[in-house]
Amino acid sequence: MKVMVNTGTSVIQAFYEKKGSTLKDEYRQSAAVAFMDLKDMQKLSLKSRDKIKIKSEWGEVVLYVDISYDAPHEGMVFIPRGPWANIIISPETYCCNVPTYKGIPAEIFKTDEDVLLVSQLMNKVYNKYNLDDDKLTDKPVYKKRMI
Amino acid sequence: MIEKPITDYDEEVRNCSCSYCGNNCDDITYLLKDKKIVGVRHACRIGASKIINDQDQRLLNPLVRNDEGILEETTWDVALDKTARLLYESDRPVLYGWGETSVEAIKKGIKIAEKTGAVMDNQSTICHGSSIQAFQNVGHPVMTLGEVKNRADVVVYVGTNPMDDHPRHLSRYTTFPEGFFRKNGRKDRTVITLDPKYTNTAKVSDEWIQFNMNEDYLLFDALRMLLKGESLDEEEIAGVPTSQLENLIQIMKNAEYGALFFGLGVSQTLGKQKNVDMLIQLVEDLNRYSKWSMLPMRGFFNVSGFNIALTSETGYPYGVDFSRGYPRFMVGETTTIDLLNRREPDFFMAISADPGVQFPGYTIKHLINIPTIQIDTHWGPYTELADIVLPSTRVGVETEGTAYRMDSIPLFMKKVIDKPENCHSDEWILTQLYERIEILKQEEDN
Amino acid sequence: MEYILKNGVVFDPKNDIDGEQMDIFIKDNVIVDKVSSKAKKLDVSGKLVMPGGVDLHSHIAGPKLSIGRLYRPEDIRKGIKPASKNDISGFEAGFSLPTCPTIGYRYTKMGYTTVTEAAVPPLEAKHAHEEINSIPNLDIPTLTLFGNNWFMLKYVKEKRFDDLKVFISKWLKLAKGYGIKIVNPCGSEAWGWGKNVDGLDDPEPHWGVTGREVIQALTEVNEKLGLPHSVHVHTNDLGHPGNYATTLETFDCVKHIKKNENVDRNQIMHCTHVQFHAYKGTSWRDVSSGASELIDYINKNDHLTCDVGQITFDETTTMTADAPMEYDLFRLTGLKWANKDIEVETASGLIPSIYSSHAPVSVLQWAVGLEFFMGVKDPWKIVLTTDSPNGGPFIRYPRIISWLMSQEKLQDMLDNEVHNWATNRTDLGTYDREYSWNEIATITRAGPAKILGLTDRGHLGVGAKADVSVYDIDVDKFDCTLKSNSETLENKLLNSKYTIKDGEILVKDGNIVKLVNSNHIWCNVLGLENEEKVLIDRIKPEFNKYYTIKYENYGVNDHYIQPDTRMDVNYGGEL
Amino acid sequence: MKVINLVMTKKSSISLEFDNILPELLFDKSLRQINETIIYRGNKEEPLSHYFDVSIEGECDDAKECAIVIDGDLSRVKRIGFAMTCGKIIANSDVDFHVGACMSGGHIIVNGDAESYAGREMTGGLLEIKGSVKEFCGSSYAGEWRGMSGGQIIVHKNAGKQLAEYMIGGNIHIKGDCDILAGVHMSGGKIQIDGNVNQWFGGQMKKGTIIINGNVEKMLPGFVLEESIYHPLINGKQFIGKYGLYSGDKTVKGKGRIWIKK
Repeated sequence: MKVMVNTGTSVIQAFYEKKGSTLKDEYRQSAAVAFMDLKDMQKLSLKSRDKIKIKSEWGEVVLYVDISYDAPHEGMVFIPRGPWANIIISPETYCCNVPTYKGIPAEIFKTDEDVLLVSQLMNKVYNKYNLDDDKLTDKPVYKKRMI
Repeated sequence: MIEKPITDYDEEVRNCSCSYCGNNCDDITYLLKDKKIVGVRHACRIGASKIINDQDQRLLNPLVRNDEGILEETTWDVALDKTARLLYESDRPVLYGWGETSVEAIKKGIKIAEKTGAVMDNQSTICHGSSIQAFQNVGHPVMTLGEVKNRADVVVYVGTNPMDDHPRHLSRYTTFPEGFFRKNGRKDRTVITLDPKYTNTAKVSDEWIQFNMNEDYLLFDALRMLLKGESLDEEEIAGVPTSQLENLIQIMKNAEYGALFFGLGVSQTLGKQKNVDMLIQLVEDLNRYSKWSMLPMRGFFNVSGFNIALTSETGYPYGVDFSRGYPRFMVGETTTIDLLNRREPDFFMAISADPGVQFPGYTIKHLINIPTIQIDTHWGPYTELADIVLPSTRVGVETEGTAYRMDSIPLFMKKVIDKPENCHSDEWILTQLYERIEILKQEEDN
Repeated sequence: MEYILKNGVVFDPKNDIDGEQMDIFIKDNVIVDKVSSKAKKLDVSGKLVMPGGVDLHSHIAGPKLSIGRLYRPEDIRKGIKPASKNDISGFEAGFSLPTCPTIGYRYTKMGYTTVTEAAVPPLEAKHAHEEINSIPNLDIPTLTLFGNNWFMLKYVKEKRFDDLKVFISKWLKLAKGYGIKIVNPCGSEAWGWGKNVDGLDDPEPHWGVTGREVIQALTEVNEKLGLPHSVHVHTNDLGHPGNYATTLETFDCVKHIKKNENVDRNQIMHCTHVQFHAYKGTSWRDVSSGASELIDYINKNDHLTCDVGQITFDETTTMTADAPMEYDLFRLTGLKWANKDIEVETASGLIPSIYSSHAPVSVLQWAVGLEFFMGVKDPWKIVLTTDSPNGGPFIRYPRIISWLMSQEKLQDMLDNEVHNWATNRTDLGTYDREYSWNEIATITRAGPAKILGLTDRGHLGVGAKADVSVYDIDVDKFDCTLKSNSETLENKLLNSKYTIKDGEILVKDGNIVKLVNSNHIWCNVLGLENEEKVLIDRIKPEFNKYYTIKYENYGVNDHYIQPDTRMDVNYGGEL
Repeated sequence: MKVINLVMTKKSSISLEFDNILPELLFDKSLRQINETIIYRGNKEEPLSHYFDVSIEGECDDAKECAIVIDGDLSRVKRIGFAMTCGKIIANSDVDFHVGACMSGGHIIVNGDAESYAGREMTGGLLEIKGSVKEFCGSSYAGEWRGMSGGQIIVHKNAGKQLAEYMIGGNIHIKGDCDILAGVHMSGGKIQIDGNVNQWFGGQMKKGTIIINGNVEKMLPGFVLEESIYHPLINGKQFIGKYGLYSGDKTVKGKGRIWIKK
């Protein structure tokens, strides 16, 4: 299904972001979510907390779905800002320094794939250090200093 | 998430400033037990979560990536020396963030940027930068929030949802409280929300005006037409019936004191700075009939402070490029996202900001190829991309410092509890870096 | 450290030294009558030596400046200059809205050592003091805005003058302010509703209080407290044709008030930028100068002083707490308008302003300013300012001096450069006065220091603060009256040979050689502490209801004012 | 006639800044001096020769007779012809920000596309771009309300957003399409667009002329159709076909004129 994506702050996502628990499942549950108009969900036979893959010109990511509190807004999907939303938003600033966080055309598919935790997502999408996915969890991975 | 009142505490610290959003509520009480914060009074949910904080992901020691790509604990000397050298040797460094640190730290950062020919930029670049451009083009009619509390009989929110993003904005400043000239608080005011979505703010407003996304410019233009007594041929503008707009402009025109707040819904949609531009001119025009002022809903507790400090020191509000030693500011050219999109920077340091949370994926991809430094309190998405991590302290909780509220009122934030032993304030870290860079420069000069 | 300034030609009006060739001795931070043999000699033979410059009205720190810089990047761009090679002073940026460091550099290079920030709202005083910490090399008193403060309005309305006195005493401590500033009394409060007041006796719509009542009450309080500076008044109706009558009434409305016996100054009221308040007529079409009447009043009365607010022909920025006037200007010019209303205290407005020598109104304003310079006979009553940046940026002071010292230059401007309104609608053409160096030293040093009540500066007597400026001008040889010399004169005054502050050389041969932290000068009234405490306990609930920050977070913390000079004032009680 | 040929030998991902590469600064310089001319790269200054091979043909006594021809991938070369006063620059590639910005005379030809800010605050001369331009072509810099005031910009393909913002004089001719907000805040000068124009053009226009030969979506409400004219004579030039003349923008009591071909 073709949709228009808006991103922005949501109170729950901000709660966990500010709390500083971004690696944990609670943050994933709050930020890796596409909030949809109920009518749109019905079109794809989606229930709350089902998973979708959302694809835009800039990338694709797997998210949970949930019913939007701010409906009605058929054809529009809201994703709280965060590492998941970032993947599909447009970097284009049109020489105005602000990337395009709102109004990004995208397509939605129902999926069974997993919604990744932050550490896994960052490793998979950006793969800066080529780490082993299995070792990445909801806890910081680092080496203690030998004393 | 309803929590029981905290009773088990042994100390109260009153009148603390919150370190979450641009509201900077300064009436917060911290409840301490054994010198640790166990509870918070008066703060909103998000503010409380930031103050009480989860310590599981707290950065406690400096970290440097080892050859296997794993972050490894190290000494401050090693981490600082490495950072200083990387920064000193880079050709196009970017220092980004600053929204959640003190003005004192920001001023140190400006010194470093000047010394190293870096680009100094903050979250304005992804939030209200476009609003600032509009202010620069057509004007800046603003007020402090107390003006709204005491005088406003009409409050308009456009493209912003403070009930979620700035939770106490309505209750503490604009809508619900008693004001000097508005003794009955909420009853004395008309609140109108313009938003494509039926937000929580729309839900507590007297009127919600739903308009089409990406047609902000047209909507405000039509409002200005109506204000000037021109008629509109169309029955509907930007998805809003013309009669509803006529009604709105009557309310605005007849206000005794009107306040307009706008958010990223205006400054990030199609037309960006020109949407705000139009909104400013609407407010300017309204002052012919009544008294109106406006304010952007600034996000972090000190984004505004960064803009002020940077203008004091360099003349420009954000995106300042020191590559030639003196400041240059060119929207779209010397601003972070554009530089990263163009793959120009060869050094990137984020200070109290998480680009992993904030930047588009395409933009982040350049951070894979260059040295990345993090100065922050918590492990976050950006830590997964950071080569060096310098653990810092929380302003307003563990460190004192100045911040500016969204309406530019300065507040001095207290230090209430001790920092983790091996963490240091942003100001300390940046001072150390500055000194090390000075030494490198002297070595080169000799 | 000890210095001897050898053989300079010294102008020190306070000590009646009028161009005498002599040595000046400096030990540490003061002027002394002799120094040891170790003293360093600076040969300034024949050069112009004056006390360090004192500016009593300029806008250099605080929210107005921040807004100005934020919304005028085109002005910042105009003043960009890369850092000096010596690595001491950094880059410069901004023309009418220089950055904080730039303000320090430019004033110091002009030989100024004390500059007053003329309008600070207490709510944002931290901001002003924080900015002062980024301005190097100056001593900076800040004037605190009271003319539209609600507590003040309430006390005036209810005639509770004792409470007002205690309130002012306390609020100066909270804002770390030096004196009382009144801007368009009641008008800026009326602006809270988009209105203004018309003249001295038009009551503010809600409070029912008039400008006259406010000015009188605050002047009484100022004299009771015995503050070193008098009230500093920006009168109602700024920039409106016909306003000279309001100004005249304002001059006269405090005449009966008795000056405190312990103060050094002569005046009980300082009226600032009088040029903007001296117009006759009913509109900008029939406007003409009203300076003569005001000059006449100033010449005949001793209870007031004024500064000029001279127009220079530049594209500058106007900024004032007189916000309704700025909206009027916006309606007039259509240029981008900034406004900031500050809860409970004041408002402020800004707008870019283009003063052109071809535009009749600009030229009239320019000429009115010069009329004051020419017409006020006693140079101790008038001070050189541009109300920087309102009439023009402060770097134009030397240019103004070049006009004042050369009738040839001025006549040439009148004949060839400026619009004929200068001659047709003002009396400027009737004067032939030329300022001497002694008079220049008075209107830029001795006078403003005395008016501010800063007795330790503005002169070079023994015990004075060692603030000295030396210019590369051979007083006996250089003819300032020649038109052909005016450009050279301006350049030499812009770039001092030496600027010495507190006995330290900050500028040498036009280059900044040392940077020091600026000093915050503020006034601390002693003797009302108990009354202040009682007052605060009483008003705190009201405060916390109508402000949006807590009283506890309101005042300027001590660490914002390092280093500072606290001027203790002993409250003498009711006489 | 003197021709200075610059051929790029090494590309830099960090933009090079070409402020000093102007006919008036180089026409009387020797080959060695030109090789040593400073260009800026990030926070470093480097001689031109690090990135370009320089050769000179011919002689001249006057900068007007001097042309600079630049070859190679110039998509990361900023400020070509910035503040140029005379002579000629030919860039045989796409170019980066600020080409011809603040120029007051001379002639620049770009054989490719230009990044944003092309011809910003231009006061004279001719800037010809054979490809497309991005945002803010011919407009003003931040905060300035006096944008392009003279000279001519010709773009053979398309223009991005906010073309000619705050334009007060001069001529712009876009042969292709144009994105949103063309001529916004315009108060003088003339824009001709041969292709299609996206919405909100002429917003808050006070004066000046916009001629549109392609299609437009719809106009802002502040414009009124004054009349329709066949083959109108606009600013001394005859246009063929039926044109509607609109005036506005009424939101600012503007007297701008927009001609749209029917």
